[in-house]
Amino acid sequence: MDALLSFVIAKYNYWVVVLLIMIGLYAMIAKNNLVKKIIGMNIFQTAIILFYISIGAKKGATIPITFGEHGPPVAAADFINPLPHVLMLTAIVVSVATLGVALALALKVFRQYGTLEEDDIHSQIRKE
Amino acid sequence: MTEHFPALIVVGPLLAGLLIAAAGWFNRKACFPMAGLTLLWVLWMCIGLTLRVVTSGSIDYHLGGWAPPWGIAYRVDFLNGIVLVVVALVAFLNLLASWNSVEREMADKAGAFYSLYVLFTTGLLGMVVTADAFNLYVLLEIASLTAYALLGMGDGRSALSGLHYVFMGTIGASFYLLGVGYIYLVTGTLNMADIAARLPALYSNGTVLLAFILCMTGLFIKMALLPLHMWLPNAYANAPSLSASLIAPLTTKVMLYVMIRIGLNLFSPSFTFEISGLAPAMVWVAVIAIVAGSVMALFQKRLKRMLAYIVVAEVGYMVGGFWLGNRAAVTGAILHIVNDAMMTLCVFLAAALIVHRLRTDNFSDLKGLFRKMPFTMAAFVVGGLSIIGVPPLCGFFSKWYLISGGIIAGHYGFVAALLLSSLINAVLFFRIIEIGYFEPLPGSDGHHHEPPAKMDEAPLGMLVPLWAAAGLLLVLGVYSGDIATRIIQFAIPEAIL
Amino acid sequence: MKSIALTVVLILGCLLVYVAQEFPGFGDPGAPANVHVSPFYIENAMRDTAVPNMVTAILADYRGFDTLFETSVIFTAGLACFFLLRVIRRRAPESRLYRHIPTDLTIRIEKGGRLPASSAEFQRIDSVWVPYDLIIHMTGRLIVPFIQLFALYVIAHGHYSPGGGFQGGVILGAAVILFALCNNLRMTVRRFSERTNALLCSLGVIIYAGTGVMCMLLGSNFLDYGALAGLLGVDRIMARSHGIMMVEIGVAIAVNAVMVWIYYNLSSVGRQDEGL
Amino acid sequence: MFWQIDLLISTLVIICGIGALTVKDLLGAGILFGAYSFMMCLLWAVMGAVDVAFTEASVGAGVSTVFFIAAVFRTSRETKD
Repeated sequence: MDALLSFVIAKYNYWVVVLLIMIGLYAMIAKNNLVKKIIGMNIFQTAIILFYISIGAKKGATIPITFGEHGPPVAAADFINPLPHVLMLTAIVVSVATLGVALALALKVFRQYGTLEEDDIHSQIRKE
Repeated sequence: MTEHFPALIVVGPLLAGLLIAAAGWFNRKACFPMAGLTLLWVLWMCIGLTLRVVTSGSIDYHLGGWAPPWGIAYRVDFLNGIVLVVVALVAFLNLLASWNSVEREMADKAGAFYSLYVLFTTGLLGMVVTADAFNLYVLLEIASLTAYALLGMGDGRSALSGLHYVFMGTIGASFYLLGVGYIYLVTGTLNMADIAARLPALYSNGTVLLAFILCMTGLFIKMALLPLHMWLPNAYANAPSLSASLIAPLTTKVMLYVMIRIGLNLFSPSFTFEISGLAPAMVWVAVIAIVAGSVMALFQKRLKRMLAYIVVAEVGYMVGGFWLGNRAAVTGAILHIVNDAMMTLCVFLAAALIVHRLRTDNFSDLKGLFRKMPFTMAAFVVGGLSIIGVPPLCGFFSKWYLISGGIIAGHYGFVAALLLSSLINAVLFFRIIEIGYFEPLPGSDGHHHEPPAKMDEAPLGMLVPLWAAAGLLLVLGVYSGDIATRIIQFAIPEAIL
Repeated sequence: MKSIALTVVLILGCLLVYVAQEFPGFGDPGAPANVHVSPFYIENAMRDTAVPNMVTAILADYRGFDTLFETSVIFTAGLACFFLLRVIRRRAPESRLYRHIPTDLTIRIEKGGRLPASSAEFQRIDSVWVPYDLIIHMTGRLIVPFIQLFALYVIAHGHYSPGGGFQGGVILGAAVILFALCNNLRMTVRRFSERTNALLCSLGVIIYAGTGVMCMLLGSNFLDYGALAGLLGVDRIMARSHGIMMVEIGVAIAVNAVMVWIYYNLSSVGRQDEGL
Repeated sequence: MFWQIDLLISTLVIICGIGALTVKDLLGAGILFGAYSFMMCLLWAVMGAVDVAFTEASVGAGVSTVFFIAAVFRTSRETKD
């Protein structure tokens, strides 16, 4: 039993990532309302960002900011890996940009069809 | 200045896109010439780069002056040299044709349209040239965001199909990002050459296989391989016709180039074709994509939807050709990227001109089009024949390489699918030619005869690029022999025999 | 449809969980990611660029090209919202609401009729949102300058503390959006018009790319700030630090203008007369 | 002390995520989505990614929620699923 427990505890952050990916992907595919799909899309993207950050995490290391010129010599093991943080600044900005464009398109769909429910829109399209 | 070309190809159009967006607020007339000059300059740089690659081998460029594993590096070699030229050429030709329809449909947002147009080209050119896995994701996002905006701008259903394209595109890009994250987890680096050096020791690791599957799935969603193609027909059919004729030829082809780059250079050919064990399954998926794409194109009532399904079938050609794994098939796949981009441009541009003049593209309204728009229909026939694969035009030669690759690999299902799809293409195009040839039937009451429709052709500004594209199909057909021998032959690593 | 989605997601989840067993443990220093490339950054960031915050050093210098395209992604999003939503040809608004200030009466004027904007007694109010509220209005006016001051601090201290161009730019944009929330959108558009907004977007990214092109003109590769040493009259390391600063300012201008521009178009669905 | 906070905030993140997707009123979904972003920002701050946490706080919890509320305000609040 403790083998399983230690197994789960050793990588718990990755289970959170997998759970959030499943939630986000399910919402994007199965939700009927377009705004809910956009929320699912954003959850899916932040889950991948969490995955990258948990790659860079180091036990017993401090935040990736040194102490300036006169500080103690810099050792690689003392600081958290800064590279995933840089990559994820880009991913957050990309997720906001995609959110903005998706909401703009959702407003255009609402202006065109008067509703954001997927099934109502398809019934209107079939009537045309 | 020439040694800065790899960076200038991407930074030049980026700066131009920004200046065009700003110029849009002062005088709208200046936007089109600025965009035209930028793309012409980019085309000239791409040709210069490809010639330099052919003469003196591949070129490396370190961004920010840092060596590859630490900084971002750009690399132009045989594989992406030819794709660069095609992307720049298609973007330039399509831009020439876009002036009239932009002036009519979205005159007051012309600055934004041309800026998005040039930024889309920047994203694609950057994706083709980059040698850094994460930089490719960022450029993929620029190309996707501009594509969402350009495709979502039409009237009617385009907003909804644009939104579906946003969801599928984000899932695809995020899968690719997750795949790169897995690679980074086990190798610790992002530069493609560095990854390729460190991966062989880890092939037994399950994470590497899952990274490969995730990257490939993300790219299959972005290139609309059959089971994941739902978004493409609606997105391209309902879009403004000039946006569709820009995005249809380019997005799927650059995604295929990225698949080949990852399959050959990131993961070695031995991993892609033997260790991963996906190759046979992928060829059968491609066979289904070819057959189903072509058959679905038969049932379409609108011209642009039919062409969109033909694009889905063409993606099946190239995926099948690549995953067969022998030299002839991979050469065919790469040559087909070049040829299919030009063919799709020619056919979509002709459809754009038809929609520009008739404002509709239902088959029933295309009657008597040969008399009304002879030049457009002539170019459409040339594009159609090339897609079917008639010898002097370029479509035949790449299909020939694919079929010979299929025969060498002994995969007769793939060869049969290619032949069946060519047959169905023939049926599709001759049906339209037949509709276009006969005069509109006299009205239901049967006795009033309107005079044979006088010729009201699309404006000259749209016809010249269309005829240039049709002419290029012939030029590519004639030179496809030495394109394959002098350029593509060096692009494929020796491991593939 | 829901059951297909559920099965697909569960299959993917089991696949991810199954493969996660072979991951290096969460947070152990020996993982390949912490051993191969990042030690170079940790040890050399301070020595190469004199910037204590390693993330900013990598963001703007080692991988500065990524950030250039990240900024142009944000610019593209702003341009896309404008392109998709903006309605430039003025259709006559259906009806307008006016409030007569002395008697607190509200009158509705149908089809296109309008009162002079400068009339002292009548004040146009949004037909959509909450009426005039003193508390929100006053606190908004008090807070906005301090938010902007904090945003400038965040941009300037990107080298030493967490922060930098993106965070500062978003906070600047948030200050303008707060002002738009407290008052109505028309007042905000009058103060911070859409044209200057769009031009600031382009200007921000042009500053970034222009710095890179300047390094190219001075002989070294694109975005190699060391080449600016001659121009700025400092040694190569401080030139890199100043180069990062110039780039962060460009990013802040671009991100601030984009956030406000997207808010203008989203909250009023392109007509920019009655927002949230 | 380190991983208990992590586990607690992770469960809060998942609860806010599922809540944002299941609540019927879209305005509530927008607010819960803002809470989800803020919890994610806390999680990253605990894990040492301070720059990313700052960006997520200002971009994710701040501006994204404003865009959401503006979009929901311009469309309809009630949903069927």
